[in-house]
Parts: sequence; structure tokens; C-alpha cells
Amino acid sequence: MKKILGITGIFLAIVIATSILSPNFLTAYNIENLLRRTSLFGILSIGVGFVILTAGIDLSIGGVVCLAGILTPYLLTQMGWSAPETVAVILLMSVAIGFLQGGLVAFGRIQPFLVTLCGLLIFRGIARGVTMDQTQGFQGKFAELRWIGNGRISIPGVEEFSLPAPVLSLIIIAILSMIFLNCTVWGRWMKAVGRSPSAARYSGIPVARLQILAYSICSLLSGFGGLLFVCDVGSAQPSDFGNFYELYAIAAAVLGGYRLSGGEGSVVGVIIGAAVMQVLRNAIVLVSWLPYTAEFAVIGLVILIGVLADEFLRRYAANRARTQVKGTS
Amino acid sequence: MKKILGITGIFLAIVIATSILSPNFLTAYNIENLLRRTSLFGILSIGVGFVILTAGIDLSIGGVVCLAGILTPYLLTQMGWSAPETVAVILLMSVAIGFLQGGLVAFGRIQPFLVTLCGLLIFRGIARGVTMDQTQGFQGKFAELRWIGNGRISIPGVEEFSLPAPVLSLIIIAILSMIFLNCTVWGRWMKAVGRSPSAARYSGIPVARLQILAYSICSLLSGFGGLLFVCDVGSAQPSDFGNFYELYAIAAAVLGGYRLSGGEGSVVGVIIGAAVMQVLRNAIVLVSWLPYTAEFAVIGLVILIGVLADEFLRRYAANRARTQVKGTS
Amino acid sequence: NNAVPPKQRQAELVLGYTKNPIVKPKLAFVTNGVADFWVIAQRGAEQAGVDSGAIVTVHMPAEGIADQKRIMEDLVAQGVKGIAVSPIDPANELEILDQIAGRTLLITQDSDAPASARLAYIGLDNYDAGRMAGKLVKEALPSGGEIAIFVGRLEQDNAFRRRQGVMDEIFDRARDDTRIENPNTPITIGKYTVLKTLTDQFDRTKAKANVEDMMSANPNLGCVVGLFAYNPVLALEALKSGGKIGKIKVVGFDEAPETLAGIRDGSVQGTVVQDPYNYGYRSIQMLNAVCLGKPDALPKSGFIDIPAVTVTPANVDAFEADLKKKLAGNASGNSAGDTAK
Amino acid sequence: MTDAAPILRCRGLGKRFAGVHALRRVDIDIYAGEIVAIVGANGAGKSTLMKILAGVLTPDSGEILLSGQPIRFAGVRDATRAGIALVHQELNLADNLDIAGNIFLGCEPNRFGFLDRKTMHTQAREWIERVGLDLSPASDVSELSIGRRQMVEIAKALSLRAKVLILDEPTSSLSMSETSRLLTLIRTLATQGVAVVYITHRLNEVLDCADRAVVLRDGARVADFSRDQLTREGLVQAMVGTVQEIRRAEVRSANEKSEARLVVRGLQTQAYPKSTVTLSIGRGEIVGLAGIVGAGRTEVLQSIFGIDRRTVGDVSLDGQAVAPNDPVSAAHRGIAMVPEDRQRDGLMLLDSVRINASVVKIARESIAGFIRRGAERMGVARIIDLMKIQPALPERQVALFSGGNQQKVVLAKWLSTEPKVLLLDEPSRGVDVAARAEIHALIRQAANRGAAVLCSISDTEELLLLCDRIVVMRKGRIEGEMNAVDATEEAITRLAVVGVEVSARSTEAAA
Ligand SMILES: Nc1ncnc2c1ncn2[C@@H]1O[C@H](COP(=O)(O)OP(=O)(O)OP(=O)(O)O)[C@@H](O)[C@H]1O
Ligand SMILES: Nc1ncnc2c1ncn2[C@@H]1O[C@H](COP(=O)(O)OP(=O)(O)OP(=O)(O)O)[C@@H](O)[C@H]1O
Ligand SMILES: [Mg+2]
Ligand SMILES: [Mg+2]
Repeated sequence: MKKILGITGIFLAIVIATSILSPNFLTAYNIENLLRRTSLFGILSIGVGFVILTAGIDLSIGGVVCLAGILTPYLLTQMGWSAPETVAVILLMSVAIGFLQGGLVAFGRIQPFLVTLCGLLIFRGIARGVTMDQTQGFQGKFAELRWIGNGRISIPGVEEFSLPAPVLSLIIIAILSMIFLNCTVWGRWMKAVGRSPSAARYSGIPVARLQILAYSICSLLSGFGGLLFVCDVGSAQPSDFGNFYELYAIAAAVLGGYRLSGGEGSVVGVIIGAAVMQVLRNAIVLVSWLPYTAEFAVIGLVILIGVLADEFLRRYAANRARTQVKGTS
Repeated sequence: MKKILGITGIFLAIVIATSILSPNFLTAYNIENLLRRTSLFGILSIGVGFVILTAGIDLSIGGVVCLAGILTPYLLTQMGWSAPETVAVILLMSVAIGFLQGGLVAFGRIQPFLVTLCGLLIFRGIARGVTMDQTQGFQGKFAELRWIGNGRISIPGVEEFSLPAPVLSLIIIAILSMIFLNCTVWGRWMKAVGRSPSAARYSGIPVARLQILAYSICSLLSGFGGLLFVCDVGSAQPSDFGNFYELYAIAAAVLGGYRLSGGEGSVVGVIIGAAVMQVLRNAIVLVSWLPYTAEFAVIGLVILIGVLADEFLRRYAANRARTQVKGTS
Repeated sequence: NNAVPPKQRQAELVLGYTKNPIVKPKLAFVTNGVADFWVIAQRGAEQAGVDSGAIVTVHMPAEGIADQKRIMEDLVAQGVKGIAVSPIDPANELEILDQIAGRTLLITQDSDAPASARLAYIGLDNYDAGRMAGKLVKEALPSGGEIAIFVGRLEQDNAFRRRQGVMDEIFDRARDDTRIENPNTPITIGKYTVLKTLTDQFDRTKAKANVEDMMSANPNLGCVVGLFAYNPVLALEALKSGGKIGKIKVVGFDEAPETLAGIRDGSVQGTVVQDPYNYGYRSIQMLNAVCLGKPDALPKSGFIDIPAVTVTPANVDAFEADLKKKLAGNASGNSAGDTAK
Repeated sequence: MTDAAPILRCRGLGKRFAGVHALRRVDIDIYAGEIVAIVGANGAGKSTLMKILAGVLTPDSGEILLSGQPIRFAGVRDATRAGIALVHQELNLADNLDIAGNIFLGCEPNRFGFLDRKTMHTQAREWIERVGLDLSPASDVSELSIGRRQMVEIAKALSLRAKVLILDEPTSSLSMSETSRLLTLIRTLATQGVAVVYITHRLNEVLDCADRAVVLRDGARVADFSRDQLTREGLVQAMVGTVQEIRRAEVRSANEKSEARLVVRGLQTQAYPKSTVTLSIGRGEIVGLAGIVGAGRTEVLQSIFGIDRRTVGDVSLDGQAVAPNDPVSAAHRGIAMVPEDRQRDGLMLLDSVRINASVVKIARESIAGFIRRGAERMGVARIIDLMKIQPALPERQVALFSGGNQQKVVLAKWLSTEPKVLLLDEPSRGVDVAARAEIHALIRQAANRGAAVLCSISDTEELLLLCDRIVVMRKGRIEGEMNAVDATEEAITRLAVVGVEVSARSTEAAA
């Protein structure tokens, strides 16, 4: 709980500042958009969180998002597959990708950075090769499938606002992840693997199996994310679909309290981390005097300041705790 | 030495394969191009090597390359500065960037990933903001300055082939780095800091200062690299100049034997790592039956296979060594 | 051969082929990025290869100028006889182009670099194309209103020239294709306001988010202009989910199927299209002719104009039929279009 | 000696951490040329005090006077410069450097910042020889066993030629022969005028060589014995506050045979591929492995558990083979392993005591893979109570506990699972005398429930206290075994150092 206090504070500060600076920020339409985007990116971040927990890293996320995003319309429109078939194959493929990468890390003992960087290159390469660099789109069809990405669920009794469909996916995924991480033995062990692989080994924990599981979950969620992304935007270009998404995903996870050295992190934090990034990007458009070309600079600065403030507060709190002991003892 | 055997093997295999597959690979012109590109990317990789040695990471490389690449022509053509002034300011700025980032890591105790990711965003954002998203170029002038990036040094007695100027920079930087890392006290300390921070601290080693030094060297070389890149290419676009270069730089370092967990790596390995990436990309254009759209896939696969082969050879060698001990002892 | 100035070197090469023609030369077509626009051009280039017997490869640099330079160098190393390139940044790429021109035949297409040693240019003027789109905007908003412009990247030659053309036309200003205005600040002249110009670096999620956010920020938004092919497509997606189809007008560039469908059902005002197929076809045709010893194929003016066309409900069917015919030449026609070009 | 001015004086040193009061107004004087032993129960504040003297920590209150001058250390470097060297309780070597590199880490011989490798290696060789390591200065540290690493650490501290040499449990994984060599070395240094501060839980060593012993309890100095006042009972009483009879845990009689539970046949380890080990341990039997540093005991334990690849040989539990190289199935079969290096292999340092202590047990108690939180919490509370883990805060990070308390957590992790086989590598490393007796009792309890226990223990005295049978290893081979009741420290040491043939010959000669 304490660990996500900082990021929650940053989030609230940004939200409050933006709603003061722009009257359009807290409109139903804008909130719907923000929820949808946060859900899409949040799913990727939750996924990479598992890998980071084991002290690994997954750079292939963008590649998997691209491959899934390209193949979904490709299989539907070019190959004429049905929606359930397509979804099943995409998800299976994603798990297989994670399984392979995890295997190379666990048994091949190759650095995760290298394995997944190759993965990034390979999956994007395959997507480009398969489609010969052509954009793949739904051609205005498959509205039912696309609902999972761009649909909205009206809430009884509420007029203006309806819930974007990806929020549902996010909530389900987040709850399952939290249960896994906090309530199951395997979740506990996954953290142990990240904290100290050798202590885990000496405790009889199946280190390799857990690593593979983590990469599989991550790739599965990346593939599912790619599916949602393409359902939302309607088309995908192989050479740039999902570019940099691995960085965004990892950034949100790290902002949300994950440590790249492993063993630490919370699902709720990750979601707030993803939300921070989305709200910031939104704010730069909504607050008219912010220079749009310097968008990145603004985002980077705000995050940095937030993180610094968080760190200072933490140290201040630690100091206070010490003085209090002094007082009582 | 042993550690770079694998990557050297991969490199030789690719070179031999390509020269068999394409008669144009070993022409003077092509080799000049490869040397120039390897030097440019190699400089970045040597830089990030220092940071990786201390168990850190620098994602801001692409941002620093962009900022230096944008500012060089900007200061020269828009501000009318002289070449020496410009170069001095670019290099000073780069060191300052590294100093700041290193400071945040060492004293602010913020994860390097987060600090430098913010750096990436901020520096690219500044480049875009300053130029309002306009390309910056030398407009056909400043040929003397640009020589450091695109010049060639004719070798007495050799007709066809002349040495690309950046090779000179690379050689100087590589030699200085090797001397620093292998022959000086500080180089040794840097390795100790990465592998065992507590041993370093208990031995009275100034850990924070060394971290800051590592980030400063890395940013300096990134800035210098950006300068060389823009001198070579002639102009830079703020939104994509240097995109992904941090990944390429880190990949080359990791391929060359650096471990992201710190404390391990060799300068020669890094240069070969950078060369592998450049030769691969070159091969895909030269060998005409390789599918160009699947470029990334080919690169990823070749690297992965190479690394796997390396790992298996290493294990095989370890096993043999053990059996031999058994035999003799 | 470094001592010979590139212009002279090109002339020597042309003369050389006139004396010793080459059959089945290796030729290359280099784009400025990866996009469906270029896939259409690729069809044209490959068809020209089939028709004329040349060996044609098409290359799409994914990472900007440095990448484009690398690919051209590698092509020269590979021994191609001619390259048709769309320079990403003509003003600053002169040297690279001249360096290439010192070693192989060089023509430009899509974007011109008149100061370079290139033999010819095939294409149109993006500023003028922008003005054509500006006219569509004025037709969409006859009584004025707020306009937002969306583009992948603003620093590309074609992007900022198009943008400036659109704005100059909306504001009824005289032609000045060197003018560049700050993309961060809205400009109001007369009854029109052009809001911030947003870029997305080819990230579609961002492209859609940009339109959505502009809709949030400007409740009175009247028209969106998408300068790259996917921009109008994603604008339509955003309008659809925001329930603003028809209420906010869309003006686009290029021939993405969704854009054409939008024109037909009235959700898109119109689009300005180029003729990428012929960029590809005519480039290769011309290079091949020169290799075969027919220097007359080169235009005297150095410029072959393939003008842009405005597609509106009036001519959309005819245009689409023509496009299908061209693409049917080889391989499967495909869906959604976009242009990073 | 006492009429000279003290070289180092501490006046009213106090130190608090969040949650605990580690030192309370401690005064200590240290004189040149004397050996001062610091003793105290786990968590008494010994290491904290030493870290303050060595500039690693800054005190909250009080002052340090060096040769009469008040001094403030901003970091380790200041303390080193002032002539104070510290061997830490936990190992701190950079294992990407060789032995020489580690010995001189932080003060490399250099010319204008450039390393002087030659000087470094020749000097390193001297120090290595002085501590009695038979290795080249260019050997990789990563290959060394814990005992050897500890000797490198000692060499490193000696190389500083300090005026005050502080050793924090330097002998915790050294056997008797290395220990006596170290003690001799220390005495020599003392006669040369070096002040030696020596922390240990082995009271024999204190009685053996200390000129003075200072006892800490709960962060306060409670006693200061001069050499002639030193008695075992006095020390223990000062440490724990009550007279506690440290009795020998019950031993099974030699002829009480039980069925074999763990059988190891022809086991070859990586370090000594030439020799094999064959062992059989019965239900309820506690077997101790004796040997000097590097004898290969750790390797045997690891091979049984499956951490090291088992080249040849087989292991069976209750007649069924144990899969080689598979700690997961070994743990599943009920084999428990307490590793020697607690910080690297035993603990997730950044996690709490609860997480660490329950990591194995949660799986045994889980329902369909779900952790039973209530059971977990109760189990951990019981362990903390039983093992007297101080402070008794289950949610506190393990890294913040004192070395001995950390060791208790590692032990608790396995003892709480009722294992069938207990493999213990230096189980009471760094544990104080009182707690050690509790741990012995717990191990005996496990044995009485039917477990087969194999433990590697370097302290011969402790070996005799705990085990039923003692197996002596030398250079990867079993040199011999004896029943605890018949064994003597001298016999074990002789076997461990010179081997069976030589010792047999010498016994004959004696006879
Ligand atoms: N860095 C720290 N943060 C918080 N508490 C600490 C820290 N270091 C030590 N302590 C606490 O200070 C107290 C004294 O610890 P110290 O390590 O000095 O004990 P010790 O006497 O060396 O014990 P042992 O014999 O077990 O090594 C312990 O309660 C411990 O938990
Ligand atoms: N001939 C040898 N030369 C160098 N090192 C050796 C040799 N034989 C064994 N070793 C090292 O000694 C170790 C084997 O000792 P092991 O740790 O099993 O001994 P131990 O009896 O537990 O001693 P310690 O008390 O030091 O832990 C191995 O790590 C191995 O690297
Ligand atoms: Mg201690
Ligand atoms: Mg041992």
C-alpha cells in the first residue's frame, strides 16, 4: 500500500491540475477516452509486471502487439477465418511466444534483454514479411469482435457516460493477477524468484517453470492487448504498429512501483502508472498553452518531478519514524 | 578473451557467409561504409558499456543523440555560431546531461531505468520544441566540420580504399576506454561497483562518484555520437533522429559480452557486437534473395542463433574442461 | 571517379549507356518510409520491371534519413544501375544524393531535390496539393469554423508543405511555399481558425487519441484535415465512437479504402490523391530506357508532372475502379490504406 | 598495558534504527597491543558498534577518540586512513575480480592512478600465505568456498596494516586448524602493537586468546572482564542475564541401530571428481561432517540436494532414488537444505521474516495452490517465539536483522516443515550460545520424529555436542568416522588435517 502512495499522489496532482486548467477535462467523453486508453496500455503493463517480478525484462511486447494486431484483421479478411478461430489462434500463438522466450531465458540461460530484443525484431519482421508491409484493416466489418476494443457499456441510470469495453478486460485481468500474486503459492514464489534466484533454488522452488510462466503470461497479455488495440483503431501498419509500446509498458510498471531488480510491485500501482501516462498525454492537448511539440519534454519532466517528490517524501517519512522511536523508547 | 570468442565467431560466420552470397560485399566501397557505420554505432555502445558496468542502464542515448544532432546544425545555421563553439557547447551539454542523470541515480536513488527514460523523453522533447518539429540541416555548408562524420583518410600506397574518418574517433575512444577500464584504479572500481556495491562501499570506494562518472562518459559519447551522425547524414529530424539507438547500443554491448547485472564486459567485444548488427543489415540489402520486408526477422534470428550457439559451445567447453580435470587429477 | 562532379558523372553514365546499352539492368526504387501509398508505387515499379525486363527491387527505409542513406549506399555497393528515390529531406540530403549520383543513375520521385545532380523528377508539388485540400475545407465549412490538422510527422518535406498549402488556401493568402507557421498556436484569420497541428509518429493509437482529444478540447471543432493517408481513417474512427460523424467534416489525403468509402457515404468531404502507381511505373520505365541507350526518355525540363486529383462523391467510383485496375496487375489487392509519405 | 593511553576510546555511543535501539551509551577503551573480545547474544549490537568504529555507520550520539583526539568518520575511507580495518560478519567480495584484486580493492598500489599489477600480486601472495591459503593471487574469487572467502577477507584487512584490526566473527566457517592459525596470527599482531577487536560466539576462542572481554546486552555494555576474570559461566551469565546451563543435547547410544533413511552411494562432486563419498544415515540419526576449509563438505550436501550436478553416484531416500540435479523434487520428497551462505542462498534479504520463514511451508499447507494466510501467520509467530528471533517483528525486513537472527530465519524455514532429511551446512553459523542450544534441541526433535540429519559443522566442539556420529572428510574423501561418545577434538582435527594413514602411523608411533 505504502509503495503506491507516491504514484497515487502524482496521479491525483495531475488530475486536479488538469481539471483546473481545462474545463473539458472532466467531461464524460474525455473520461471515457482516458479509461479506454488506460485499460489498453494497462493490460500490457500488468503483463510485463510478471516478467519484471522475476527480475527479467520483456522488450518483445511491441513486436507481439504488432503481430497480433496485424494477424487479427489479416486472418479475418484475407484468410476468411471466423472471429472465434482468429482470437483463439492469436492467443495461443502469444502464449507459445512467451513459452519459447521464457524457455530460452530459463534453460538457455541467455540474458532476457537479448532474447526479447531478438523477439521484438523477429515478430515485427514476421508481421512485415507476411503482409508485405501492407496495412491490415477490418474493412468496416467485424463490428461484434471490435466491440471488445471500441465498444461501450451503458450503465443503467446514467445518461451521459458509458463504460468503455476494454475497462472490463482490464478489471478481470487485474483481479486475476492480484489473486495470483497475493493469494497463491506460485505468485509468492514468483516474487521469490525475482528477489533471489539462488535462495529460491535452495528452497526447492521450480525457478525455471516460474520464469517460463511469467514470460507466457506477459506475451499472452501482449497478444491480447494487440487484439484490443487493433479492434479499437481498426487497422494496423506492420512497420509501426506497437512501436515503443514495450517502453511505455515497462515505464508504467516501474512508475507503479515495480523494481527492475525483481521481486517487488503491485498491480494497482501499475494501473495508476499507466493512467498517469495517458492523462499526461491528454492534458498536453487539452491545456491549450502547453506546447504540443514539446509534449515528450513535459511528460518526462512531470514524471521525473513526481518520482523525485515521492522519494523525498519517503525519506522524510523514514526519518520521522526514527525520531518517533526515539521519543517513545 | 574467452568471453568475446563467441561473438567473434558469429561475426566471422556472418562475414564469410555474406561474402560467399554476394560478390559485392568485399568491395572497398562497401567496406568503407561498414566501417563508418560500425564506428558511429560502436561509439554509442562503448559509452553505454560504462553504465552497464555499474549495473545501470541508459535509455536516454537516443534522446541525447537527437538533441546533439539537432542542435549542431541549429546552432551553426540558425544561431550563426562557429564550429568550435558549437562542438564545445554540444559536448559540455552532453556531459552535463550525464552528470545530472548520474546524480539522480546515485544520490536521488531513483531507478536508472526511470531516470533515463525521462531523459529520453525530455531531450527529444526539447529537440522538438526548440525546432518546432522542423528538420535541421547544414544546408550544404560546414564541410570541414562534417569531415569528422563523413570524411575519408586516404592511406598512402593504397589506391581504392580510404579510411572513413569516424574510425579514427572510434579507435581513440576504444583505446582510452580500454586503458581506463583495465589499467586504472578507477576502472577497476567501476567494475567492483557494478558487481558488488556493498564490497565497494566497505572498501571505501566512492560509489556515487563512479556512477556519476559512468553516466557522464556515456552521455558524452552519446552527444559526440550524435554530432558524428548528423555530420555524416547532413540533417536531422527531431521526431525520429536517433530513435531506438539506445536499444541498438545496449544490444551491441550485451552481444559483446556485457551483463546487465553489472561488472562484466569488454570494449573489443562491444565493437564486434556493433559490427555484427551493421554487417547483418548490409547483408540483407546485398543478398538480393533475402526478403527485405523480413529484414528485422532475419537480424533477430541470426543474433539469437549466434547467441545460442555461443552458449552451447561455452557449456560444452566447461564440460570438457571438467572431464579433463577428472582425467588428469 | 570522385574527382568528377556528380552532374558531369551522370551525363557520362548516360552517354556510356548510349554507346553500350545494358539489357536487364538492376534498378531500385527507394521510398521515404513504409506505407500503403508506397505499396501501390511498388506495384507500379514492379509492373514496369516486368514490362521492360529490368530487375527491380523496392526498399522502404523505416528509420528516417540515416536509414535511407544506408540503403542507397548498400544498393550502390550491390551494383544497381539506377535509383529512383523520394528524398526525405531534399534541402539537406543534397550531398548524399550527389554522392549516389556519382556512382549510379539517379532520379527523384514524389519529393524533388532540384539542386542535386538527379537526372529528372517525377511527381507533384505538395504545396499545391495542400491548397487543393484547403479548397475542400472551405467547401465543407462555407461559413467558417475551427479546423484541426493531423499528421504523422511534421518535419517531412511533404508534410509541412501540405500543411502550409492547406492553411494558405483557407486563409486566402498568396502563394508562398517557404512560409512555415508554428504548429503549437492556433491562428484565426477572418472566419476560420486553424487549431494546433498534432503529430503521432505513425502510432495509430496516438493518431486516434489526438483526434479524440482535440474533440474534447474544442467542442466547436468543425473540420479535421488528415495529411497522411491513415489520418482521415482514424479521424473517422474517432468521430464514429464520439457520435460526431457528419457533424465534423473530414478532409483527407490519399486513397485509403475507408476514406473512399467515407466519401461515398458522405462522412468525408473529399480527398486529394496522388498517383503513386505511376511514380513507380514511370520511374523504372525512365531508368530502364536510359540504360538501354535511349537518353531521350529523360524530360527536357527535368520534370514529369503527375498532378494530384481531388476525389469527391462526383468522381469517387471512377477513381476506385481505375485504382483496382492498376493494383490487379499483380498480387492481392488489400485493405486499409495509409501513407507515411 | 593499562597505564598507556588507549588508542581508541568510545564515549557514550548510541545508535537507533527505525524500530530498535541498537546501542545505548556504550563506552569502550581499546589499547594498543591487546586483544579485546566482544561477546553478546544475537542482536546485542556488536556488529553495529564495529560498523561505527569502521566508518560504515555514523553514531546518533557519543564520540570516538583516536589517540585522544575526537574524530568523525564520514566514510570507510576516513576510518581506513585513521588505521582502522574491519572484517565484516557477512562476506563482501567482488567476485568478478581475482583474489589479489579483492585484497587491494579500494587501495590498489598505483602510479598516477594506473594499477601496479606486479606489486599487487607479489604483496597479495604474502598476505595469502600469512592467513594460510594455498591459492594463487590470480584465482577467481567466484570459485572459492565460503571458508576460503573468509580467509581472503581476513587477508584484505591485514593488508591495510591497521593499528586497530576489527574481526566480526571471522571464524564462523573456519575449522579448528584454520582458527588456531588465525589466533596465532592475531597474537603475533598484538605483540607488534596492533589492537585487535574480536567478535565470536565460540567462547573457547575468547578464553583462549582474549586479554579482555567486553559483554554487550541489548545494546549496552554490561561487563568488562580482564583476562584473569574470564570464565565461561561468567560470560554466559553476563550475555543472557541468567545462569543458564548449556547442556549437551541427548545422544543416542552407538549401538542403537535404526533403519537407513538416506543412503548415498559413490557420490562424486565437481570439486573432487576423483574421489567418491558413500554414506548411510538412519532414521533419527544425526551425522556430522568434519573437515578443514575446502574439504568438500558443502559440495556433498549440495550434490545430495541436487544443486550441483551429480556426476556419478546415487542417492536414495527410504529406498527410493532421489533424482539428480533437481532440488525441486528433492524438496518435494522431504529433503531440507540449509545453505552455508545465508545472504546469497538462504534469504530473500529484502523480504520480511514472514515471507522468508514461510516460503516452503505455505506450499505444504496450501489448498489448491492458495495460501492459507491464517496458518501462515500463526506458523511464523510460533517460529519467532521458538527461535527467539529478535526483534520479534514478523513484517520486518530480514536484511535489517543481525547476522545470528538471520541464520535463525533460514533454519526456521526448513525446521518448520518436518523434513525427512535435514542437510545442514554450518547450521549455527553466527548463532549465540544460548540460541545454539535451542537449535540443537530443535534438530534433535526433528531427528526424534524420524529425520535423518547430515550436518557440516566446522566447530569441533559443537560437532561433539550435537552429533551421534562424526564423519571426517579430507580432500573430498571420507577419511574415517567415529561415534560421538568416543571422539575427541584432537582426533577429529588430526584426521581432518593429515588424513588416516599419517594419523594412524603417528598413533602407532605414539604407541
Ligand atoms: N541497518 C539496520 N537497520 C535497522 N536495524 C538494524 C540495522 N542493523 C542492525 N539493526 C538492528 O540492530 C540490532 C543490533 O544488531 P547487530 O547486527 O549489531 O547485532 P549483533 O550483536 O552483531 O548480533 P549477531 O551476533 O547476531 O551478529 C539488531 O536488533 C538489528 O536488528
Ligand atoms: N583442488 C582444488 N583447488 C582449488 N579449489 C578447490 C579444490 N578442490 C576444491 N576446491 C574448492 O573448494 C570447494 C570445495 O569445498 P567445499 O566448499 O565443499 O568445502 P567445505 O568443506 O564445505 O569447506 P568450507 O568450510 O570452506 O565451506 C569448492 O568450491 C572448490 O571450488
Ligand atoms: Mg553481528
Ligand atoms: Mg562449506
